[in-house]
Amino acid sequence: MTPIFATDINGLLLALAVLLAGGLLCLLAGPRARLAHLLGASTAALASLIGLTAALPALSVAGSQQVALSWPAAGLNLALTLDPLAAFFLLPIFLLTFCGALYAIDYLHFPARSWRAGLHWFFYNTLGASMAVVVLAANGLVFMLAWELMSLSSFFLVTHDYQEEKVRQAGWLYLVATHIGAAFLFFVFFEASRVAGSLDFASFAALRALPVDATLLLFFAALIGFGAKAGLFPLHVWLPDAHPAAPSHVSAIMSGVMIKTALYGLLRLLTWLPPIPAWAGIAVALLGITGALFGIAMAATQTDIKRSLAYSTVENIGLIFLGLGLWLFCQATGHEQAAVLALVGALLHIWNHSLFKGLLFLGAGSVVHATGKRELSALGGLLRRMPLTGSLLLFGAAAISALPPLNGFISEWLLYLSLFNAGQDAAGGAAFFFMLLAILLALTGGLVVLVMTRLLGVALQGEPRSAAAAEAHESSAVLIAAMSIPAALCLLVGVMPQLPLQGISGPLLTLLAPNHAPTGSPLLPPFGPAWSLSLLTGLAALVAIVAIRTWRRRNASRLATWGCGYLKPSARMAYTAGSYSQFAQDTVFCSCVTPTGASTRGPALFPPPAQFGQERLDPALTRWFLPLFGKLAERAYAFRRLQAGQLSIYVLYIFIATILLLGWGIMAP
Amino acid sequence: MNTPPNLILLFVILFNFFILGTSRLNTCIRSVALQGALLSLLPLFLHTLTFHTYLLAVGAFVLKGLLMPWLLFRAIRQVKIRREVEPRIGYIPTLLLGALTTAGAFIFGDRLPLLPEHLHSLFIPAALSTLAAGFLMLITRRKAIAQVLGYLMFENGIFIFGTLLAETMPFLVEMGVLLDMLVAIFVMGIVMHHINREFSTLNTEQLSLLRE
Amino acid sequence: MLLYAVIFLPFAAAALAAVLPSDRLRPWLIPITALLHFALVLGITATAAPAVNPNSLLGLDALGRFILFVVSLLYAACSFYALGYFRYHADWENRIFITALLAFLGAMTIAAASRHLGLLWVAVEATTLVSAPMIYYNRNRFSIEATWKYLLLCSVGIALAMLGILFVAYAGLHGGGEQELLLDQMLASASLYSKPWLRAGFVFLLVGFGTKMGLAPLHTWKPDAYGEAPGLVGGLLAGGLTSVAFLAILRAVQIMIAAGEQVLVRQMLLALGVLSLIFAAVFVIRQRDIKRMLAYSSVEHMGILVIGVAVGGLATYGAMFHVLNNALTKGVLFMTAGNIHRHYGSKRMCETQGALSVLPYSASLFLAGFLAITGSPPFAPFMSEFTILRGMFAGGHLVLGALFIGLLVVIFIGMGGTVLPVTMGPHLEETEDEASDYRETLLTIGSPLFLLAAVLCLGIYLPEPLKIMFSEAAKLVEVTP
Amino acid sequence: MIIRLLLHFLLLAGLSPLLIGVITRTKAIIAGRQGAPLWQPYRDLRRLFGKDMVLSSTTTWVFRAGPVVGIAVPLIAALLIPFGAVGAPLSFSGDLVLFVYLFGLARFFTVLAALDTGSSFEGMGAAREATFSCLAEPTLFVAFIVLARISGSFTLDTMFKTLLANNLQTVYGVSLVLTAICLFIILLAENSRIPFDDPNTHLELTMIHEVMVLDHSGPDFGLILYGAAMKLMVMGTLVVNFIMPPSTGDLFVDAAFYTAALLALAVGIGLVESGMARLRLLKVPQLLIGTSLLSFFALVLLLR
Repeated sequence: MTPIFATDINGLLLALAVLLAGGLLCLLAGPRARLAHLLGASTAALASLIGLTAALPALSVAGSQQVALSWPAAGLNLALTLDPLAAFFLLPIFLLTFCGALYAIDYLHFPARSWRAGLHWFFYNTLGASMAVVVLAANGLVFMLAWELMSLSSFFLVTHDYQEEKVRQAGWLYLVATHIGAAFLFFVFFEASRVAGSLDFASFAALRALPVDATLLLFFAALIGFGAKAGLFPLHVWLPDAHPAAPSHVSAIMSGVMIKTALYGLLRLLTWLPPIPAWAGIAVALLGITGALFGIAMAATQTDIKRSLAYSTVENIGLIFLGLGLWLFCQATGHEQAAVLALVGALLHIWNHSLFKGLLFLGAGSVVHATGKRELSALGGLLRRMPLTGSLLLFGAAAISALPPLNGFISEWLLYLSLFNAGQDAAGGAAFFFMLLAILLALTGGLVVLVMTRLLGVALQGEPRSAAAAEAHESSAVLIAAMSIPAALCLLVGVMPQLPLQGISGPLLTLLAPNHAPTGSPLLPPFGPAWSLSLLTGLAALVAIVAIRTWRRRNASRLATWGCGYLKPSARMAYTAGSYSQFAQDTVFCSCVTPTGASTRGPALFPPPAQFGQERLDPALTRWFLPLFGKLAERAYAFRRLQAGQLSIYVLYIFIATILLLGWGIMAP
Repeated sequence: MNTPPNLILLFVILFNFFILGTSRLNTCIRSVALQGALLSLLPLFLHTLTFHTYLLAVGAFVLKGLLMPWLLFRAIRQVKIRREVEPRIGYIPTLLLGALTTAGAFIFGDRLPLLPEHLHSLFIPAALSTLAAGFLMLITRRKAIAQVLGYLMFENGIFIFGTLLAETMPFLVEMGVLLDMLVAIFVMGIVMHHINREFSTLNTEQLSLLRE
Repeated sequence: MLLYAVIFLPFAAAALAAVLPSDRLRPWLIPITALLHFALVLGITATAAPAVNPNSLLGLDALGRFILFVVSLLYAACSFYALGYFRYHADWENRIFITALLAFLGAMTIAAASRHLGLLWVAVEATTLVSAPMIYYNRNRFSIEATWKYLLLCSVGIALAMLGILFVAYAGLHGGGEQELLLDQMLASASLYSKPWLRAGFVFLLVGFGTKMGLAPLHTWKPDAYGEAPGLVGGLLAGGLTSVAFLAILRAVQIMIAAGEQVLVRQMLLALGVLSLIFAAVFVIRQRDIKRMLAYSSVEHMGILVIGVAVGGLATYGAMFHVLNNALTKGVLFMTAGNIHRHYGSKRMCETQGALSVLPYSASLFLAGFLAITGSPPFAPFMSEFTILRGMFAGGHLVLGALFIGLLVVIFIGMGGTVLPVTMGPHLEETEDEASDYRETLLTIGSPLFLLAAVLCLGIYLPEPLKIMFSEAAKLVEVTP
Repeated sequence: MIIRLLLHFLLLAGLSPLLIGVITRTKAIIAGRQGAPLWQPYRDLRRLFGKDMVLSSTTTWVFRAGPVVGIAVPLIAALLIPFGAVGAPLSFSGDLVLFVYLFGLARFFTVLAALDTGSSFEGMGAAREATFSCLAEPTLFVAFIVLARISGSFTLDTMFKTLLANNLQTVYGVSLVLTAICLFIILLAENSRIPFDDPNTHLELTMIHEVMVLDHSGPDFGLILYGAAMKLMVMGTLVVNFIMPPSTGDLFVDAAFYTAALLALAVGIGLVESGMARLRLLKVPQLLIGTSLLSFFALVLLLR
């Protein structure tokens, strides 16, 4: 925290050390839950503060700092590198780790004597440290080591309440998905090392000599591997289950930053690979926009507030991949300006999403904490009962809906701008492609507003729909504080976009350097004074109007909502989440994302009490992956006959093996 | 071609077929014992008559020709079972397979270069075909005892080959082998006893509780 | 001199156990012997390797020292568990079991120290025979069936190995003239051997010792034997005996390499190794029996070992490292699985769910062991498998590497699908008749805990002496194309 | 600069209620009635601002913020577009996105304000509003893209200056006409005019916008009406700009031209409204999708 560590990787080492030491201490604290709780929270918070102060300066410092500890066990060095790109990802990691730790102080409650607290904080600190190491890793071993640790620790955090069946299933799904992804990553790094001759990232510059097919092999293997972690459609299937299952501060971290480490990996790989063919860029962009539309459509039909937010994460990841794909395509086709705009947009959206999604998950967590319910149909009227939390949630929703003057708008604005730019100087089909993307992006934007108003309107407004919601209490000051940090940053980025854009210029150059000569800041888009001026006028107008109204404020009489003559409108008459999205389902969405319902109303003289149930399963999971894996397992099962328990058959195996090998041995030259 | 060893080996091969073909358990045991006894003569014809050779021959004779059958008969007496080998596949197919493997043994034997003194001898084919016959017994017979017999023929085959090298190989090895076989048969006998106690049969097809 | 003591000690203890009247005192022989043995082994490995006398039947080269160290370490760690085990089975007659257990150690020691193929063969066969009664310890129809299969299959295999030795000897007779089966002499003159005989001999040796080691498709006895044996025995078989069998195969490989037959050796080992991985992957999916699952995992790791040797270079070193990791981790898994089995009186997944809530220590150790054996950091198997993979890709085996990674993931998923419900699943209220009288004691937890700690430390920090041991062992079987 | 700013504000604030008046008057005349005087809307506003207000006990600050944002947004948005030849006071490259998302902001708050009452009527209206604008927004974007493509710039100011006038003869003519039509339809949809909605009726379950403001009263309601009028004017300006003559140089002459054109547009809207009946609710999405296809067609014509 002192300037000694500023601008220096030692600060990060210190932060890592504090994190790991804190984790071990929590474990040593054993069943003394209170002690472990405080230890864990304090160490995590302290470490992330140190990390922030150490990473912030590195954002703008060109070049990289190395540190390498020799590691005989591996035969490789435990080498870390800090460069602007790494710093770019370190900032949100440490920020959210800090907020999460702060938040958990009041959010988590442990029985006085249990190991749970120690374990939770051990894995929490490990997660923080491993995320940082993933970003800092300087060779394949360190990267994969940290990557696996990250997956495992997050798995154990997700399964914090492992007694619940759903939580276990969610955790298992997550573990499987992340391991399949990791397999592809292992392949990528080993294949790269085979070409480059060593696992050191420094030597991966040799990859630039790769022929195009080998490049594509690496690129798409990495896309699958990292996409599975990032939640890229259709590999997102673990995400909507894992986030509701996890404790909210964990969901905030996983959704806010952990999945972003996958994006880091992809970007880092792109700095080594030779330019990617244009069509690959198109593929990525299309995947991205498809994922965005799919995610937001699914989010509109969910009734679990955290599940809905998880799908909105899928949407945002889709937008980021759209930006990346656009960047690759424009780079390959020579639209310099558009390429830069797309990349900047994607990078900024990475930051933005970690801010407002962290805020939203923390806010949702407070709602769950106050009411004990995640179902929208059991919430309502919370804005009156917990005004601060509610307002922060509303703030985050506005930010994620890309409404000016908040941060979400800036990044989407950049994406639009790059699309328009490309569409402007492209011709014919290509231009048409960009326009199409712009239109789909607009559609997504509209749907986001729909989803967010739905979430807030049903969860926070109107009358409480359950007793639990009715006696909800405002969350404690700690929770509010933890939430207001990202909120403040959302506003800052939105009102003064120059700041983050300058911050991004460092990593931007790192990413662009391989492919064209480093031009200076003109790469950055033109945010004239006009921007801030228009906002200022807007704000002035608002102030003026409010002033007028306060001046003309009469004693407003408070009565019940006018309900068409009903004297006591009850919450059961209120518009539900299902009906809110019903209209969109019927008119806008394709049938594959609409929930599947089952009603037991039969025509009868004396109709029995009828029920109606809906389930909102992920089509990618239920239609593609589960059948696929089921079939594979069936195939594997067919081989069980080989082990039928008959001794003589086993002897026969030995006999056959001997004969075959003998034949081979004799025939072999 | 018609040196004593070759004649013995010829008999041995014929015994293989006989064992594969017969249905009586006792006959099987006796013929396996006889086979072993025949084999125990081989060293005497093959090598210079040293103490080592004698010891090997006598040891083999006692173990293969006397001890083993005694053990097996005792096992049969303990477990009162039908004196019949119940083959998994019929006798004719078994014999055909036996013929096939014997042919294969001859062909394979030709591909291996022999020392001049061993040329035109039946050692390699005989050893391999006995081995294969043992395998066939193990694969096709149901009764545990029959499988033990298969294992014995197996060992006989190895012994045939071993005698070629009786001088090369140190004393220790054959003795080790023989003693070891002895122990193996002992243990197998004990296990068979327990099997019979648990399953009240020696039909190993019953022993398929452990399966996927 | 120390060597003879090391060999003599277990047999003496076995004899003592055989005559000792008291069932109470007898178990104490195990940890005492094991610790003495381990101390002696440490004494041997600590001192610089004396030049092995080429004419002596016994002697320890780098490979032997390494395997001996692994076996002795595992045995020492498990011995305390054995104490707890017999305390639990206080009323059972344990004379035969303990005698066999001690003789088992002796046989493995001889096998590791033998410089003579015949002696090696005898020792390995002896391990088969003495381990039979240990597998049959539970005395029910399942265990007898398992014992029968184990005994017969391994005897067949070992007999084939004998034939292989004879073939190799004949090859020597054909090429190098009169000579004994002493390893050093054979290595010296292997280049003169007649190739067809040598190859045929190698095939028989591979099949024979491969059966013992449990390479697919010769592994068929493994799930039954490991599944029915007590957890302790399972650990010793999967960790110790397989390593010894691996050593036996490596001896054959040494000879083949000396004869300049690397290519064939490498191909055959690769074939068997990949086949083992595939079998393990296929059979581990939806495996409902935790011990059988561990058995297939053992098949998998045998496959990894031979693949590592076959690939050569860095991978061989990784394979040596992996021998140790596999042995230790298997010890953890089998012992904790034994605890779970004993508590629930079942090893079916459906009946043993939610162990974390009743056996917190065993279950979490089991879980950690699962993560370790499937190559998750920061445990040592991750390191060794990573090293093997590095060697693989450095050797340009692109497809093989991809296949390897893919199969490892399948196996992870397969095992996880069983292990996670068993540990984290919903805890079923066990009925009265279920054997829930078992409580975790320091003895039954300490051994696996120690082993896991060792695995963890090795993953983070590898002591220099061990590293040297691995690399020297690897040098002996280095397949240089 | 400052003059331009003031001019914009004045035109917007002063003119927007008049448009409503003109529309209603036109409809009345077509219907054969004499109708309310043109300045009736001004009176209504004054009356509303003078009133007390009734707040639902369910509501929170969001309920009151809705109208404020609802009127602030058109004010800001108006600064980004030229009023005829009167240039936009604020403009920067890419402000078209800001323009669209500003209305998103307004929608966000009006919808939340509606939901804040917890009444199912408002809820229903909010759902429809949100859904329809999802369909309307892309059309707006396509229209803007077409104009940007033609004018080669991303600032609304240059995009909307004197377009149809000089391009009608060129190859762009067809696309421009199509775009103008699309914008007109969007204008009707966004301002909930017939055939999408009927601003005169209340409490009909088929309504979109009006039903959302049921619980607003007094000054709040006045703000809403005023904001709606401004929104109408802003959107109308987009359409009007297609037919505006090039600048005469004199700011006020241009303003006069613009005013005239705007009033003409209002009359046009009135004619359309009295000419056709409101669509069934389920037909509305089809019409909107049809519009976006139309605009898309314009784009295709442009790019071919």
